[in-house]
Order: sequence, then structure tokens, then C-alpha cells
Amino acid sequence: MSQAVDLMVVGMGFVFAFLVFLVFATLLMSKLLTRFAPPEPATPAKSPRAKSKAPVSVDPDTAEAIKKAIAQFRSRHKK
Amino acid sequence: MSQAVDLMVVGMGFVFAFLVFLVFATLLMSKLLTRFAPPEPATPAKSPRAKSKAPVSVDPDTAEAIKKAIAQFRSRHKK
Amino acid sequence: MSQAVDLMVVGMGFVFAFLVFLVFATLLMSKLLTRFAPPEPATPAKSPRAKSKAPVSVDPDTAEAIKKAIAQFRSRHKK
Amino acid sequence: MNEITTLWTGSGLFNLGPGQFFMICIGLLLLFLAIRKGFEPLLLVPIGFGGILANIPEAGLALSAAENAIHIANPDALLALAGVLDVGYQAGQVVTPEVLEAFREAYKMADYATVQQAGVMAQSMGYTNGMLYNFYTVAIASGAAPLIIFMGVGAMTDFGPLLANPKTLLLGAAAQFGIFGTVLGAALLNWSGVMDFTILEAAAIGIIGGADGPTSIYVSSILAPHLLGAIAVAAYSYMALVPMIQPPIMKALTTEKERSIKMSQLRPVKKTEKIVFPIVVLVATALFLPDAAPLLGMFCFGNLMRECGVVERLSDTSQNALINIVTIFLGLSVGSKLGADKFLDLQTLGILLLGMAAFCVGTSCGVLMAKLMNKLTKEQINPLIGSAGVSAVPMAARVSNKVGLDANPHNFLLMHAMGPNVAGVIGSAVAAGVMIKLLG
Amino acid sequence: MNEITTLWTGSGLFNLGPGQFFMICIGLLLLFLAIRKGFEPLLLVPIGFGGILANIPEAGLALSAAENAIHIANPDALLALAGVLDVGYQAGQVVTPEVLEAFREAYKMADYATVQQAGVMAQSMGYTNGMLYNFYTVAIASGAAPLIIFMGVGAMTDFGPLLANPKTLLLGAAAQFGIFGTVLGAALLNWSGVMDFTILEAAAIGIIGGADGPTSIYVSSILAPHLLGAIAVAAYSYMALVPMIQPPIMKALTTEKERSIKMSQLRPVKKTEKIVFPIVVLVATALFLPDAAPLLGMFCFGNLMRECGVVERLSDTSQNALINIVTIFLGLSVGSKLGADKFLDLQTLGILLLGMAAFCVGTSCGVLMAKLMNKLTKEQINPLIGSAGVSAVPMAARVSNKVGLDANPHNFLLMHAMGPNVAGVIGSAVAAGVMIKLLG
Amino acid sequence: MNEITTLWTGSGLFNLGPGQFFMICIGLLLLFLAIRKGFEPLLLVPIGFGGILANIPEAGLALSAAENAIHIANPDALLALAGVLDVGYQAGQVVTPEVLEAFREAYKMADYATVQQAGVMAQSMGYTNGMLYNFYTVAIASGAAPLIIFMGVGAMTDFGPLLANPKTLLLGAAAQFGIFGTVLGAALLNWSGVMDFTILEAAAIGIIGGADGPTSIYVSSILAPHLLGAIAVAAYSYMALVPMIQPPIMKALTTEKERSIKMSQLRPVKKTEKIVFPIVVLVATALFLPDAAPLLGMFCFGNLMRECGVVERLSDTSQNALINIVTIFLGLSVGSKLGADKFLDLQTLGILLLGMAAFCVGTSCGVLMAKLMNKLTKEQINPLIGSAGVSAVPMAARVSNKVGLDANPHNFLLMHAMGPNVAGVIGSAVAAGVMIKLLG
Ligand code: NA
Ligand code: NA
Ligand code: NA
Repeated sequence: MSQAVDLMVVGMGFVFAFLVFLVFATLLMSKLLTRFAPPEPATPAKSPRAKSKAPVSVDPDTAEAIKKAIAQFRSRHKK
Repeated sequence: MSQAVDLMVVGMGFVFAFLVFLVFATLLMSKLLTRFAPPEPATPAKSPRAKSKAPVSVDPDTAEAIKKAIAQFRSRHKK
Repeated sequence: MSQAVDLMVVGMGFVFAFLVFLVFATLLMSKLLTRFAPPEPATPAKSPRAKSKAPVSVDPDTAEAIKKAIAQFRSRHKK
Repeated sequence: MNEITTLWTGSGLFNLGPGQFFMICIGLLLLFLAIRKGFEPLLLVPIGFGGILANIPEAGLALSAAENAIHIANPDALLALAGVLDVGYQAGQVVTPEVLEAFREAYKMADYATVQQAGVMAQSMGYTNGMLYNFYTVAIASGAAPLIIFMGVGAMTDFGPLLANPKTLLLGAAAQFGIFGTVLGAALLNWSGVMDFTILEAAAIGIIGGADGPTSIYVSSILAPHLLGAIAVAAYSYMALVPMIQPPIMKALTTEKERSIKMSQLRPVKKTEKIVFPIVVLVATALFLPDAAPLLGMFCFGNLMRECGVVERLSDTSQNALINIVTIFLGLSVGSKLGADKFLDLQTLGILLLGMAAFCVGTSCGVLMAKLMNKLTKEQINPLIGSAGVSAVPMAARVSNKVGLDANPHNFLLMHAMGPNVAGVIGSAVAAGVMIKLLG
Repeated sequence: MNEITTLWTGSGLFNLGPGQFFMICIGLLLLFLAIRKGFEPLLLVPIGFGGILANIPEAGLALSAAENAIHIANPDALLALAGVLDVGYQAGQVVTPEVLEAFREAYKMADYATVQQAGVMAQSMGYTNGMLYNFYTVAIASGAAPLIIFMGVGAMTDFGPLLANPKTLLLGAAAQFGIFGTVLGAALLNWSGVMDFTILEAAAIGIIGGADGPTSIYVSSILAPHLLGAIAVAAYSYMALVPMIQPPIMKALTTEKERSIKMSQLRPVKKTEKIVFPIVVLVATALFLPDAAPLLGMFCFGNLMRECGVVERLSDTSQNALINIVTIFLGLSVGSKLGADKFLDLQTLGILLLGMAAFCVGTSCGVLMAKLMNKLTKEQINPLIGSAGVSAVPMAARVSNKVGLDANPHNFLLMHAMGPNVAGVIGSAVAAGVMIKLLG
Repeated sequence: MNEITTLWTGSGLFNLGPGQFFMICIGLLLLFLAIRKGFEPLLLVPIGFGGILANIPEAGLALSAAENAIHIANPDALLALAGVLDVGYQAGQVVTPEVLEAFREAYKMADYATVQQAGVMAQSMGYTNGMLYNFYTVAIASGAAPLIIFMGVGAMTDFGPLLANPKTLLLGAAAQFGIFGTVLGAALLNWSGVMDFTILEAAAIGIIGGADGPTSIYVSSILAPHLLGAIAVAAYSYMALVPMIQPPIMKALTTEKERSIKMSQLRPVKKTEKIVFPIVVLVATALFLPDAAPLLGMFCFGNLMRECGVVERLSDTSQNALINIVTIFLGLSVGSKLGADKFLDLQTLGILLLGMAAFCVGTSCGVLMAKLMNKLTKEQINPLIGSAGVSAVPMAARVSNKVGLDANPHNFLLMHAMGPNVAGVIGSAVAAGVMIKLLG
């Protein structure tokens, strides 16, 4: 029982300490990079895991349609 | 020798018994599902393994063509 | 020391012997295939590993655009 | 003919025990929930199917060669194993169920060297490891599968929203109270005599509150492998139930006005920040909590592959082929722990109850932490994003967004909730590291 | 220089035996058949190449560390192994070919524990397992590779045509007569003294008649691993020859009128039926034949992933990356069993002959069963689809279609033949389970 | 509370040694070079990250269970290991750093059987293998990963340009002088007393000159596993530096006129030639150098899959999913060898210097060989393509092309340089086989 209480106190304390440290480390990192790193086009913050949520799988029908579309495009392109 | 005869008799007997059971189980399952399950658009029976026989792989040429087609599509779309 | 010298002499000797053998084996192979094998459309010598250098990965944007293009193509196709 | 008897006495129908029957039904239920109700299907389809396979009578798919030898109870084999396992069984002794139970108990208590030796002996006598047992050994006992999945999750995670607003990390920290609160709850149950839980078991159960599948599996494979099946099933089930569990709690703890708070748009984040962040997390782990290094190391590695932009090939593979392959075997392996003797236990009921409590506590603490932060700083945050701190990426963030839209149809919280959401992943990995350090 | 001698006496040219030369030619023949004639190239290219690698003199790629130690015949190593393998070899004794043969024989007969011990000892003395030996251990000896391939095959299989007309399952049952008939044939050969086959060997050979590669490999890895190479080569070769083997038999057993029978179009099958069917098969397996659970379980798992519609990622991977990876290593591993000492044997000739007979018998019984069913029921089926019951998916179904078109150019049997075709896969897995139960 | 002490004394900050700190910096440097400078990122990102993980204090990710047990220095565990490792340690004896060093030394020197036994004993006492140690065992110690990558490289290689002009094979042979010259250099350093290198170490270092990552890793895993980390890092770093190392040497050894030589267009190559070529190489390997069979066998197998046109599925997978998966684990495994105690050594400096020398010598000999060939035959070749013989595909060929364009803007050498470039891969695999034969 007392072991569980200790675990909770120490554990939550450590989790908070770690993540608070991370907050400051991150802020410092961003500051340093903004000051010293070469300017670059910033990317807007996107949804995480979005990529995996929309796995690009092409079903046979679609594939066929793509191929037709391409053939059409090519024949038009030649003209 | 007699072991092989036994194996054949028992083996073929079992295979038939198992698959006959499966025939009835399948018929029963289909009946139950038709009766109790919500109606749904039935899919036509397709060729097995068909999917694997036509792996949709896009070769570089095609990929390039797709990209061009998309670029064209986009430019038309903007107008 | 003398072991290293031996290794170099024997090693380089063997590498050369092996590759010289391969030169002749290859020439012989090409000759035999040209003479006996059925004629076929020869493929031009392409850059090795080229395939791997341009992995066709489709990003979500492109995928979406493809889908739109296909939908458009289909609707046009129906008309 | 003798053969017919062999087939009949070896059939499932002849040997099916009530426990196995019940567990097969549980497996079918999991499949139903996964397929028809959409409960985390990527994991619960393999877990449910594996659970059915593990309970097929006489197939012994989830048993080691030695366990299979004990089950078949050939006197010669038992005699050979008796020496290794130090069981008092003599040549010619009648093989009663009690004798077999003694063998089973001795095997369960045996140390690594003895298990190895019993395995070699059983295999020498022609018994083999079951398929699922092999999968479990390679995938989970080695620790590899959860870590590889965590790498893939890292490669799928965008830390952009978190970097734009780093203080949301604190919400991810607060939600971990669910983990430690549950440990306390389990200890209370044990202390009050309602159920028996060691502190190791309590810790493994608590991690369910982290709402992170691979972390739960990794921790329980180390601290309490015998509970792994129930813990994994509980973790994934509750993650699937997040849209039902969280909203009432969120609404109860917030006022309509708080739920309508509009947050300012997130600043754009530079590519370099995203590249450096996983390295910062790695260094912090190295400095402060080496025991979290396997979990957070692989997570950061996956994220670095994603963001660095020069190893697209590897990043793609770890997000697709590799994570899919490992998921299949992880799921089947977890299913192998759904054997009737392990799962049908009062403890499982306790795990389900405590797991649910963990989720509720975690959600509450996340929301309350957000309210506390609003008291302390000027820039207001919508407390609804606090609940996303339990992780359950990206479901919990979507729940925050949905509940927010109910209060204010023009208030899109999704991006803001992604910050605490991914912070929760880091938070529970840290909590896992602490547990492993202090108890492992 | 000494080094030149070492290179020369270690070269293939110096050591090439006639058996190895012959087997390398067999490997080249397999490559030729696969590449130019299209004989099941996905398997026969790796098998053929593996066969060549396994027969490279002195490379020892298919040998374990202990076998390599015996081959190299260092007196100290032999002395150490003599104790483990219980061979009467003493320090200082001349190493004659007979002595080495005694070591080889003892190693072949040794039990699992002894093999392990000899391996550790040989590795302590610096010998290593050959690459192909490692592949074989991981892929086939563990049983994993054929099962994973079977999972992928399940994910590629559409049971729609079978569900539309379940009685075609009986055709798949009838065709398994090829399996058991061959067992009988092998036993006859043994009884008549022409060739030596144990009942285990006979059973492993019979399964060739199942026309299903992974099933054949799985069964022979359990019942007769020393014949695995020949059995796998025979199975895949005959599967490739289906378009040549089956038509004459089909035509001989049917009249022009029977071949022209038109079958009514298949009813549409509901998605739910397809989802539930693999579970029905799994439950039937669990109830009646637990020994078929690894094969049919993985097959049904693959099919469930395909049909349930919620785990597309996993289904795709098991049909592509995973099955391809496993196929490469399975093929090379099978090739490792094409060593001259194992393959160049009268038994191989017997295997080839019996395997061919199995295919013919299976085809005939499928066709005859269809004719029998036509006698008993009103709804007529074209007997040509009976031959598809041997499986060899989808080649056999295409053969049915083609022979049907010869008789009636407007009669497309492909869809109808797919029913018995996939039923044949289930049928031979059931037959495999019976064999393993009764003999394993 | 006791727990806080446990966390603090177990933290990285408390335990970080200067060696580990330095090696973490090296890991960060490798990541920087890979990500910002584009130094072979596919390998150096995983290697650098693995190097950091391996040096996290107290995490023991790169250590075996026995090494972890020694590190933790529990007296009971040490006593148990003392018996296995034959270290003079008695119950109650004080555990001084010298004692631990004795254990470490004994473990390092122990043979395979002893290592196994120590591992089982340590695992029985609850210690576990580190994650990276497991990866190393499975991926590199088994020899599998470099061979599978070599198979993938084979599947990515087009021998067309080589087949169109087979005598460029000689350029690939000449460039291997870098390998053997370096062996001589290492032996010289040893002889002169500057550094200590055994002939095995010298050979493993020399292979850096082959400019072929998987070959270097494969050879050093056999001949000098303790140097594997430094050798792999040197090999990939120098391969990335090819565009800086080679041009000055190429220009110094050729005249403007030589660099402007225009080569006639390559003849078209038939599909059949491409299919038969890997088989010719395989047969040559089998006849003359069985010890190169694993490397060249897998390479030829990959190439045959690519060219034969009937196993596209397998070829695609070995070029993509499979090689990517293996690359991730190979990289992390190599990183596990970047422990401070192994890497921070005078030898590493020697390896870096000798590796650089190997590249320079190889480049020179390739160019000089081309000039020699021009002396002997009428058809002139541009000596710039000689430098491509070191392999480093396709970087070295691009360098030849670029330097050629500087001399004559209309002279495209890329295709011509691909011949010696892929010949260099064969050449260094042959050199590796010779080394393994004579020293392994
Ligand atoms: Na969490
Ligand atoms: Na079959
Ligand atoms: Na090279």
C-alpha cells in the first residue's frame, strides 16, 4: 500500500518534472533555431498520423481508370 | 500395407465427413444471414486471387504521365 | 608482414584471374546467345539502380488530385 | 478401426472444456466488436482470432513443447521432465490430474535455465512448440514487436501542433495521473482483501490508463506477462470506447463558457524544429530516465526518420509494410495469452474495472489541469483539449474537437488537441520507464 | 606460396563431385523451366537457385556448424564431437571416409538435445551454420513460412463462387482421393519390395496430390523432412504441368455432351456471408480436427482479414510484402534440401512417379464425383469443373474453363470451377491434418 | 523516499562517463552529416541514432544479459557467473573495478558455449539482453542482414553497361588494389610499432577500400567483429565523400587530352544476356571461390530475380520493403558497436586513416589500369571511368561523368562508367571471399 503511494508520488512527480523540462527545452530549442538557423519556409502544423489515416491504396477499378485517363491524356498531348 | 489401407479409408471418410458438414453449415449460415441480417448490396462472385494476379504497380513513365495529367487538370481547374 | 605481402600478391592475382575469366566467359556467353538464341528486341543499356533512385511515392495531395481527375474523367466518359 | 478412435478422442468436440468454449465465445465477441462496431480493428481482429486459436482444444497452439508434453501426459516424458522440473514423480506412478497440476505449477515457477532445459528435453521427445507460442516468443517475449510498432507510430506522428504550443505537454503529464491512480486503486483492492494484486501486477494494470497499446504490452510483458492478454484487450477496448467514455466526464467538469473558449491559431513550425525535437526528447531520456530509452528511443527514431527528409524509403516502410507485419504477429501473440486458465480469473474482472477507472481519472485530470493552467496564465486554453492528454491518438483529439463543436459550432479544436494528444504518448512512455526502473 | 594451394584445394573445381555437378544441372534446369517455360516461377526460381547454392562444393551453405565441422574433419573437432554424438573415435585415430560417414550417420540419427549440443560445440570451435541452413531453420523447421504463405493465400482467396454453390465442396473432397491413393501406392511399392518407403514417407509423398505447395512443405517438414526437397520440387512442377496433365484425363472420362453442360449463373453472395464463412471453417476445424488448426487457422485468418473490410492495411501487406518476403526465404530454404546426398536417390524417382499418379487420380476422382452428383441431383453440373478440385489455384479452374470452351464456345466455366478449386485447398488441408493426427 | 534515490542514481546525468558523452556527440555528428550534408543518410541516420542509444548510460541497450549482470555487479550474480566464466571471485569478496574488469575480459575471451551458458544464467537471474544486442545478434552475427541487403542491391543493379563492354571488368579488378594495399599498410603500421593490428584486423580494415557497405560489414562481422562499428562508419563516410576524394586524384593522374577521350556508344544488350550473366557469375564463383558464395550468390540471386521477368513481385519486394526493413535493423545494429569502450581507441584513428588511404589507392589504380589498357588495345577508353571501379555505386560513376564533362562538355561518361562501377561490386566481393578463405 505505502509502496503504491510512494510510486504515485514519485512517479507523477517525475513525469511532471520530465515534461516541464521538455517544455523549457523545446522553447529554448525553438528560440535558438529561430535566431541562428537559416530562414526557411515554415510548414503549417498538420494533423499527426494523418498520413496513415489515408493510406493511398488504389483499387483495380481506379487503376484501370487512371490508365485510361493517361492514355487519353497522352493521345491528346500528341495532337 | 494394412496401415495404408486404414489411412485411406479413415482419411477419405473424414475428409468427406468434414466437407459434407461444411456444406450444410454453409447452407445454414447463408439461410440465417439472409433471414436475420440487414439487407445489403450483394457483391457478385468474383474470381479468387484476381487481386494478386494484377498487382497495381506504377512504372516511372506512368507516374510521370499521371503527374503531368494532374498538373494539367489543376491548371484547368483554376481557370 | 610477409603474410600481408603474400595476401596482397595472391589476393590481387586471384581477383584479376577471376575477373579476366569472367571477361572471357561473358564474351563467350554473348557470342553464343547471339548465334543460337532467337532474335529479340534488344534493350538499351540503362543506368543501374535507377529504379531505386526514383521511388514512386504518391503524397496525399497528389492522391486526392488523382481521385478528382478520375471522377472527372468518369463523368465525362459517361456522357 | 483404431484410427477412428484416435480421431474422435483427439477431436475438439470430445475435449472441449467449458473454459475453452467460453473463451472462444470471447474471441468471437472481440471479432464482432472489431468488425461491426469498429473497435480498434487493426489489433482486435488479430487478437480475437488468436484468442480463438489459442483455445482450440488439443491443438496446443499457445503452449510450449514442454507444456504440450505435460498435457499429453506420456509417462516416459513426464519422468524425463520430472528430473528437470524437480517434481516428485516416479516411474510407474499413476498420472492423476493432481500430478499434472504439479508439473504445470513447477513449469510456471521455473527459472529461465530450467524452462530452456525442459524445452530441449520435450523437443528431443518429439513434442513441438505451438505456432502461437513461437510467435509470442519472437514478437513479445523478446520485446521487439511493441518497440517496432512504437517506431512506426513515431514515424506517423507530427509534433507540429505540440511544438507550436509546448506548454500543452503539461496536459499530457496530468493525464498520466490515471496510470498512477490506478496503481493506487489496485493496491487498495489488494489491501482491502477484495482481490489479490502484487505491486508489479498493479503497475502493469495501471498502464492501461496510458491509452497506448504498445506501451501497455511492453510494460506488462516485463512486469506481469501472465496478465498480458487481459491488459492488452482492456487497453484496446477502452481506446475504442474513448468517444463514449470521455464526453460525459468532459462536460461534467467544464462550464458551457469554458467549452466555448476560442484558441488563437497555431504558429507555423519550422522544419528544423521538427527535426531537432526528437533528438531533444532522446537526450532528455538519456539524461533523466535511461529505462524509458527502448520505448522513447524507438519512438524518436521513427519520428526522426519521418522528419529528416532524407530517408523517405525507411520512413515509408516503417509506417506501412513493417508496422503491418509486426501488428499481425503482435495481435496473434497477444491472443495466445487468452487461454482459459489465464483469462478466466477474478483478476481479469479487476483489470477491466481498474482500466476503466484509469481512463476516467486520466481524462478528468487532463481537463482539470487545463483549468488550473487557465488560472495561472493569461493566454486561455480550452479545457476540452486536456482530455486528449490520455493519448489514444487521434481518437481523443477528435473527441475534444467534437465536444468543442457542440458548444461552439465555429470552434475547431482538432489541431490544438493534437498537442496534448501526442504529449500523452511521451507522458505514458515516461511513466512506463519510471515503473520499470522502480519495480522491474 | 602456401596461399595458392589453399585457394586451389579449396576451390569448387578441385572438389566438385559428380553428384554436386548433377544437382547444379538440376538447379539450372529448374531455373530454365521457371523462366522460359513459366513453371511456377515464384517458387521455382528461388528453389532452383537455392539448389545450386546448396551444391557449391566446400561452401557448406546448407550444412549446420556441426556438419561443416565433420566435413572439414579436423581431428580435434572430431574428437570433441565424438563425445557428444557417441561415435567411437579416439585421439590420434586416422580419419578415414568410413569414420566421417559414422559421424554423419550419428548426427542424422541424433535427437534434438544432441543436435543442439553438437551445434554449440562446433560453434565454439569456430565453425558456423551455412546461410541456407539458417534460413531453413527459421523459415521451415519452425513451421512458420508455409503457414504465413497460407495466410497470404487466404487473403488472396475469394470464397464467393464456393458460397454461391456450396455443394462444389464435395468435388474438392473427392479430389483428395489422389492423396490417399498415393499413400496406398507408396505402401504397395514398399510391400512389393520395389522401393523402401515408411508410412510417414508415403503420407508426405501423397500430399503432393493435394496440389498445394505450402501444405506439401508443411506436412513433409513434419513427417519426412529428408524428402522435403524432392516433394516440394515435384509438387510445384506438377502444379505447373496441370494444363498438360489434366485435359486428356478430363476428356477421356467425359462425353462431348457432358462437357457442353451449361451451368446456371451463380447467385450474388452477401458481404456478411463472406465474413462469416472463414469463421465457420475455423469453428469446424476446432470441433473436428484440431491438428489442421495451424494450416486452416492461418488460412481462415488471412481470408477474414480480406473480407472483414476493416483491416485493409493488414490484408494488403499479407498479400504483398509479407508473402513475397516469406516466399523468397521459403524457396531458398527448400533449395537447401536439394543436396546431392539427399536428392540423388531412388526414392526421388519414386516421389516423381507417385506424385504424377496422385495428380492423375485426384483429377479423375474430381471428374467422376461430378458425374456421380449429376446422377443423384437434378441440377446438373458440368463434370469438367470436378478436375479443379485438386486445387492448384487458379490454374486448374482455368483448365476447366478452357476445356469447356473447346466443347462449347459459349460456355464459360471459370467462375463455376473456382468453387471446387478453393474447396480443394480446404480439402487438402483437412487431409494434411488427418495425416498429422494419425502419424505425426 | 528511497524511490527518488533510485531514480537519481539510475539516471543518465549521474552515470554519464566522458567516453559516453563523447560518443553521443559522435552520434549527433553522424546525424548532422547524414541529414544536412547528405552523407549516405539511409545508413548513417540509423547508425548514428543507434550509436546514441548504445551510449545511454545504465540503459545497457547494446549489452547482452551477461554483460548487464556484470555491469550491475550484484554479488550473487557475479558469484554465479564466476563459475561459468572461470573468474577467480569468491563469495563475500569486495567488488572492485578490477574484479569487474576481470569479468568483462573473461566474457570477451570466452568461446561460444561459455557465452551461451553465461547468457542463460544471467537470464535466469532476471537480467535481459539489450534491444540493440538482440538486433545485432539476429541481423549481423547471423550474417543475414548484409546478405539480404546485397540481394536487394543485386535486384537494383543493371549489368547492361558491363555486358556491352565486358573488359571494363578489369577496371573493377584494378581498383581492388586499394583493399590489399591497405592490408599491407596496416601490417606496416603494426610492424613499425605505431599501432597494433592483427592480420585479421588488417584484412577487415582493408575491405573499406572496396567501397561497398554490406561487404565491409559482412567481412568484419567474420574477421574482426570488435572493429565493426568503426569500419562501417568509415566505409559509409568515405563513400559519401567520394565526390570530394576522387576528383583531385583523377585529375592528377590524367592529362586534359586523356580526360577528353570520347568513347563509342554502348551496343544494345539482349534480355537473355542479362538473364544468363548472373548465372555465369554464380557458376564462376562455385568453381573458383566457394567462400564468396554467400555474398556473390545472394547478389546474383537478386539480379536474376530482377532480370528474369517472371518474378516481378519478389524483385520489387527485395528492392523495397525487404531491403528497407533490413537496412533499419542493420543500421541500428552497427550503431550498437559504437560503444565508447570499443570505439574510443587508437585503432579507430588507424581505421579512419587507412580507410581513406584505401579509397585513394583504389581510385588511382583504377585510373592507371585504364591508361595501361589504352596502351595495350586500340579501342581507347577514357581513363576517368577507371576510378568508378571502386564501386560506391552510383556515386563514383557520377563523379567520372562530372569530371569528364569538365574536360569536354559534350562527353557523357555516365553509362560507360557504370560498367566498372558494378564490376567493382563483384571485384570486392571476390576480394572478400579470398580474405575469408585465407584468414577466416
Ligand atoms: Na498516454
Ligand atoms: Na488441394
Ligand atoms: Na568495390
